[in-house]
Amino acid sequence: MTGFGGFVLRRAVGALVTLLVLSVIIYVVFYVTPGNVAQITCGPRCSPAQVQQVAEQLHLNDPLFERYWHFLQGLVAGQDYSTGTAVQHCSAPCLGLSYQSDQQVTALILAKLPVTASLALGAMVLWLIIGVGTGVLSVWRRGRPTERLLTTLTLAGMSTPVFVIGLVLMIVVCGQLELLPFPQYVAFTEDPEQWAWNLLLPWLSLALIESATYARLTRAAMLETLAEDHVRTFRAYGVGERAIIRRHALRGAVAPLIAVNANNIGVLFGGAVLTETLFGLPGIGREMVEAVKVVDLPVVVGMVLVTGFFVVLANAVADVLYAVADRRVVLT
Amino acid sequence: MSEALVAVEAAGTDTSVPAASGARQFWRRLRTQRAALVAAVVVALLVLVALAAPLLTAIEGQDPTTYHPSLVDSARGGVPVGSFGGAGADHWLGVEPQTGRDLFARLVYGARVSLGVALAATVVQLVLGVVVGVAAGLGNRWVDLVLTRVADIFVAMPLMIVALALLAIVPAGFPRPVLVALVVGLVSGWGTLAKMVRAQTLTLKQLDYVAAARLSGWGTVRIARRELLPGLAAPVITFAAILVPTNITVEAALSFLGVGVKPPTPSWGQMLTSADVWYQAAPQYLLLPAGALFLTVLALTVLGDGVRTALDPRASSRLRVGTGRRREAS
Amino acid sequence: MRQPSVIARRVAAASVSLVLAAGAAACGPEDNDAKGAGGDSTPHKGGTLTVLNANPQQDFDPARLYTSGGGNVPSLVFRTLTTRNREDGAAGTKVVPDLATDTGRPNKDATVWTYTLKKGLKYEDGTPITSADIKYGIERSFAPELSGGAPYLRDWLVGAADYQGPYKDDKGLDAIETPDERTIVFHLNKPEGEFPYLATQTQFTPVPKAKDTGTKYEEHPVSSGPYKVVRNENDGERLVLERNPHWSAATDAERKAYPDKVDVRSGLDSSVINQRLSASQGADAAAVTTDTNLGPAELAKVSGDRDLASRVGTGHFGYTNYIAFNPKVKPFDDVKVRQAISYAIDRSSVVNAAGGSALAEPATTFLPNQKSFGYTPYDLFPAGKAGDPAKAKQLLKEAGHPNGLTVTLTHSNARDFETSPEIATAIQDALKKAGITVKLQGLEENDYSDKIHNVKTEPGFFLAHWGADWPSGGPFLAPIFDGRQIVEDGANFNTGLLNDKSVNAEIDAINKLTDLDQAAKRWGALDKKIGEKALTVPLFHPVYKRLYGKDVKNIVISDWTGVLDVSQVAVK
Amino acid sequence: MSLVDVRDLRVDFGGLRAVDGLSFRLEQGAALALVGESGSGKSTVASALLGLHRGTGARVAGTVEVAGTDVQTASEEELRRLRGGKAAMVFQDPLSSLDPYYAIGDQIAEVYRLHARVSRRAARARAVEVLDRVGIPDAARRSRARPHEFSGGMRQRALIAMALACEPGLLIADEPTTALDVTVQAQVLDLLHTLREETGMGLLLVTHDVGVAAESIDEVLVMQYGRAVEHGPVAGVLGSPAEPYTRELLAAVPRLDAPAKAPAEPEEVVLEASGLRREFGRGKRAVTAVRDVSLTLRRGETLGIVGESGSGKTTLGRMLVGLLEPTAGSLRFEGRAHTGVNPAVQMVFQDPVSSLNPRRSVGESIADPLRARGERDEGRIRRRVGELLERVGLEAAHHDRYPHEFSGGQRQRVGIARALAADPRVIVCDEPVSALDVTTQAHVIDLLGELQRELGLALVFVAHDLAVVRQVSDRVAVMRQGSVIEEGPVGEVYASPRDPYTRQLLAAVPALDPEAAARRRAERRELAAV
Repeated sequence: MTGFGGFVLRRAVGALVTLLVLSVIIYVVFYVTPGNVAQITCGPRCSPAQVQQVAEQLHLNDPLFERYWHFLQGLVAGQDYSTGTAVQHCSAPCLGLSYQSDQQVTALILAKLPVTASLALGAMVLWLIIGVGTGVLSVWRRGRPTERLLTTLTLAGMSTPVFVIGLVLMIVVCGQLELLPFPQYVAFTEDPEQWAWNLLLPWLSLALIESATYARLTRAAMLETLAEDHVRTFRAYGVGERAIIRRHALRGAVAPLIAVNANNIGVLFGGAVLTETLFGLPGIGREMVEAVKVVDLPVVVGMVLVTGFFVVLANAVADVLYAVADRRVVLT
Repeated sequence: MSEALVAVEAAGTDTSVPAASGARQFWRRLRTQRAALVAAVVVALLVLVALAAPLLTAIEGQDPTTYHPSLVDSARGGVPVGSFGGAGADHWLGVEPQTGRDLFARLVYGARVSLGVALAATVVQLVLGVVVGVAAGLGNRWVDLVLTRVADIFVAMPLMIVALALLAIVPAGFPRPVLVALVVGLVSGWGTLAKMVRAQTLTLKQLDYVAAARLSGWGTVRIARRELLPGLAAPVITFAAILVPTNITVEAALSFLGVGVKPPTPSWGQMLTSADVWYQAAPQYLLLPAGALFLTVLALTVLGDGVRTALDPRASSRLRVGTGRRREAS
Repeated sequence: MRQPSVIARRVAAASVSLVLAAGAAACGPEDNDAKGAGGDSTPHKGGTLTVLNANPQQDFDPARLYTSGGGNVPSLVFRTLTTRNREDGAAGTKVVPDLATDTGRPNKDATVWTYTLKKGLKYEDGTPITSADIKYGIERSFAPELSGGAPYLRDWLVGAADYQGPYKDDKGLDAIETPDERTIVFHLNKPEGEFPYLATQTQFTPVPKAKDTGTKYEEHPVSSGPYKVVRNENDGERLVLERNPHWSAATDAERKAYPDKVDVRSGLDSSVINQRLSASQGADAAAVTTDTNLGPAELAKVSGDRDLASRVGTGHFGYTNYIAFNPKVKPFDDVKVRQAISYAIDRSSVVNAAGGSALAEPATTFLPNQKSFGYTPYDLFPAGKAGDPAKAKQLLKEAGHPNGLTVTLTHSNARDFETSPEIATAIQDALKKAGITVKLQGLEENDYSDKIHNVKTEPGFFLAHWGADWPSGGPFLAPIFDGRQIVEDGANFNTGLLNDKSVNAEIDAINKLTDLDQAAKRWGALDKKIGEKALTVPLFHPVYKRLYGKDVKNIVISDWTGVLDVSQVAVK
Repeated sequence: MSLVDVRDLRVDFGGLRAVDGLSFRLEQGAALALVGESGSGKSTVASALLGLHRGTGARVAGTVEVAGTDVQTASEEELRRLRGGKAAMVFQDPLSSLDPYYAIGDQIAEVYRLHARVSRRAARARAVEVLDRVGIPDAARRSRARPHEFSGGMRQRALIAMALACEPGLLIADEPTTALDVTVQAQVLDLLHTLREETGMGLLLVTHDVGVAAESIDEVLVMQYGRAVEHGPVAGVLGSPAEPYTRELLAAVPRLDAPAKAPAEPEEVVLEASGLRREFGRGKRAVTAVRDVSLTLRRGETLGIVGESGSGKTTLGRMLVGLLEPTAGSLRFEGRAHTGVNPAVQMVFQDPVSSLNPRRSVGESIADPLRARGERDEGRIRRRVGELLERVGLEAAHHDRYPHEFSGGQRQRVGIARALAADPRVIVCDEPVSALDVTTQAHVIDLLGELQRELGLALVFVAHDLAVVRQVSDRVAVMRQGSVIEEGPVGEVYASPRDPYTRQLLAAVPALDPEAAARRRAERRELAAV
């Protein structure tokens, strides 16, 4: 198998194995997690008999492997379930129903994904602008106080937890300066302008935290390129410092930036738990934490699979982009 | 900070042509970097403060757990009485809102936990990452495939979720800081490190001195230990310097989600979590741990950069596709 | 029912464990004349009320909701046979008719209750509400698919213990009769004078069988109240309610329904909710919250700001935080040890840890300090403000522990300032003075809840709390101290494992009373009698402080819910 | 006015003086070679001509005038005009000297537009033109390729094209052929020669290889320790050197016309390879590096293996010592089949830098085979390592030193001592001297010869340098694309090569005699025409 098709196939098989093993791990981990799932689902004042009924309803009394097998079946063939008054079909790939809300996990994920995607992609744009800009500036001003100031500022962003940055930003920008309304999620499809304004602060909070990474990476990669022979060539042909930095040094930073960025985005698609919590964004991360707290296994497994899928996908995309950015790299 | 950055940055440390080395050289090169030296002193001081926490609080005459109800204004939500959060001769940095516990004592004891957890987690990550990475790099095709896949799974695992679950499974009697360190170490960071170490191992394995060691008749384990590990030091140390501050912030995030180190044990992350709402009413409560965290991350990052420069002074290209012949060095 | 969301961190008692779905917590005007801020205090119809909440309305099915008095947002959509009196303060603890013409007519021994529906009651689609719909609504709450409500119906109705709901058993419950379209009769298996209180819960909401979609019903429950659901997104995270044209104020004396529209946004961080309410910008000027209180930090800030302070309400809800002992575990089998701990408690530092004197009142009684519960003040083991370590030491000596004692205090790792580490640490600190070394055992929330509610794993010394299902001593004392309610194989709340014949008999006797004032007095006396056994150490009753937007008028906070009543507020 | 006028040039790096009072001139259209070994300062001079030391911390004193520009006092703007416009530089490593991310044509156009105010299109057209000029086939299409898509020789041509773009009066070529195979080297040198004939530009060639110098220039300046040792017309300096250092340098250069080694007495076979084959990769992407090679090696003899890069000679060498498992075929050592490593078959590596672990003392490295054999007595180990160090011409006291404290030649000696520590009967030397200066090269070759005679070793000498192989070997095998295309006693193969490829290789070797060089050039043209 050679070429791009082979690459995609190999990655797909690898991803499948990774995700399957991941789901088994989650099943086992949550099997031994304390918390009487049926009692939690039923309510604390439920009688033992009621709890038993709920447990049966949710197949909690089945052996672990049987439950996992059931999960796999749903994934491949879909499953039917009862709402009490009617039978509904959850079509493949069916990740099951939430213990807590009886909703299809796939529907739940599809509802949360746009929020998380909005957050991740917007934040990415901002952190690339802030991070790469800072990095370039610090290379241009290397060895001078500006560079040190920039480095310190981005590190300050990196070392402050997002819940602190976000809250302080909100208090200052929305509460005191009244520059923006307090963020509340508006879907892009509903009102793109409001979508952007309301996500600005969450984006900024994430971007301030991540931009240090990109500033450092940009700076390191550019300095490395600047020390390379081909830069010497262009200097020896009279190319000025500005053009060297803009055309040659920055170009050398593109491939590593892609690699790191894709990875970050992959992780963010799994939900920026803290940011989503703080800003009340109904995204994947928050849903997942809520589900863990109430031992809502189908939701947790579904979300972890989606998260893992995005990490794997992002890494594969990163590899492709890396190869596009740097034609010397061969995809394996 | 992102793990991937760590990987890319550390991978930038080119080991294909080993730098002239020796501990003396390393120190000499480190000494020439003033910023790194200052950072090293700061890190040393932080560690010292953490170790000497009981002594320092004894000098102050306070401890991190005693409540002082009289020092807070109960009617106003427990805001500290007096200016600057009740700072003075008795309580150097003031007291904590609601409880009136001494902030200086909590800060220095918090350093113990935060630094301790972060360092211990880093050790776990380094051991796992290096062992798995080297084994994958040296093993046959199947060993490599399985170990790489395992590392992939851990990279794809959402840290917070698994941490939440794992922290709930382990019995309450287990010492919490140790548990947090283990979970953070086990679930995050090492997968990326392992992949990087594997790549480095594959590169190092091609080096002539490793081939020479094989020709001497040594076995794989000995070669890994004597010839590969020293060569991995530079990228691994660089990785570690970035992992430590990452782990500190992860500890803070876990505290925020309510699964971090438990009160009354103070940690910076836990202080930050309780303090962020106090930003307006008692700013010093937030600023102290935030400042401490910032100082630590800054110092560790600068030190990490310094160590990396000292280990690998040639900022050579990681992407160089050399011809294999030496260049005239006149 | 579901657990409180992780979002509701940092703030005392964002949701009380027994009234989660409705969201209990409190707010009431500082001065007693219920007035909104601003010049014209007369409420007018119109406008949009915004509700900013931490917990999404994940359960919006009347069968699944566990509320005290019908809940807040749910009570805008669901009417019940009876409901709470929508008045401020103590007057709000009364039960009043809603769909029914009165609060119920009991037979002589209070085992049969008969209700008659008002005339002209309609659903949002204009179809009439019948007594059969109420019966069906109650029956479906027995379906395992729709579990979550309070246990009383199952315990009280004749032959209901094993009933599995209408989806599996279409014969229905014989204990409920509907002789005609407006009459409904309940047959109880024992006298229950407090049945009118139970009839305020959402399970008594009419559900038209034809419109029942089982577990999907909560996506669009059919309204019987002044508002209907026009939008329900993300599992109750965003709800938009608009006027129900078929609701008639003439049949509903309780709900004022001033705003034209109610926009409920939830899933918000509690500190953000308070920041928004204090900034009161744009739509937030007409905003309230029904599940978030001011935390200590916010209180510290608000108390320095005259404008903000005028927009803070104070509310009470029947709720007690306490230390529970398991007398089966040594050394707590010795009443002297339990008394010694009672004496040693430093309630002022516990109160501080819970948020200070404005957010918590020291408790020496198990019953909440409200008249409707039959509150009878007593302090059997006076610890003063800061504890009485001398008396405690003396008792320990008598108990055979002259050199002090080492015990383990179990608490949860929640961040709720109730059973959380902060409170445990305050107790640890206080008991040290009495020579008692306390080791803390913090458990994750699920683990904690599993352990303390299981008679086999229950620890000897732990933090607990209890809230009222309705403002009476019955549901407050019986689950905790009635020996017949000890559950061996499931969730047990009688943590002191008390099975005292005289206590059990007194509970039965009071339950027979249909004169609720009379009953309250006897509950109060029973509370003191149980208190002598020193099975609990009452710590504090929470107080709820809540901000509301600057355009919000007609603030009503009853002592039943302690919550700013959204059915009463106006924004014009 | 001279094209280049350097007077009393001194360059200091920190405390180190790289160039010490050097003066020379280069007239318009003339060609001068700066010849010297590592550390002679020749590349520093080249950089100084373009003012590349500015802002690097190096201190430059003296006068440097290039094409009428005083490099020392020129403004930034004047310097930019000089660089590339009036004087252009061709660097050593053609791959790393081009930006890997841009198309070659774009890179040339970028440089061209700096010096000529023309449109992007015009600059691109000019790039194609110069690429065509340096002999890149299908230049318009290839100009869109990135550097890694070019072969080494093409890349060097592209760099030369870049230099030509602005029609400079002076071309500075810093080791332009060091990284290239011998046949490619010849082509590049021929190209430079032709270009000079046609454009009349001046050439300053910086090289360590006297042969390369002889091929291409009019004048030679021999440098050592930053000073000029000897300066004069090429025929004079190379033909009748006046200075001892020059003579030493010339004497060390292996020559094709030197007397070949007397063939060794045939003794018993120690190593026998039959049908060795090695593939890399699997499936469709498999590449065969070595195909069906059979060899025999006798006690006391040296087998030379010669070939260009990619010929499979290194892979073959690694299979012989057991570092690589053959895909097919077998090895017999002293009559017994064997696989895997065998202490009796050792290797000396090409790169003396990478073949020693920089973090371990040389004594430790040398002791490895002793310890691996189970020797535990520290005293005995130390004694034996001391003996070995002395045997290879170092001191026993060097035991605790680290590799970086040694020069290249010394490090290669350490590598030999380590191989000897295993008491080998066969040593495979993989390009053991190609990274060394010529004088050092000669010493190491001498050492290997001595050891062979003394210990009766069988040597396999893998190298790309035909002259060196001829000097050391008894028999020689010529490899191309994984196969041995010709094998036989050295005398026969070199004197009357049967394979045309062998002939081509031999013709490409630079000659020291300028006249011979001219003759060879003509020969190469003929061979190419065939």
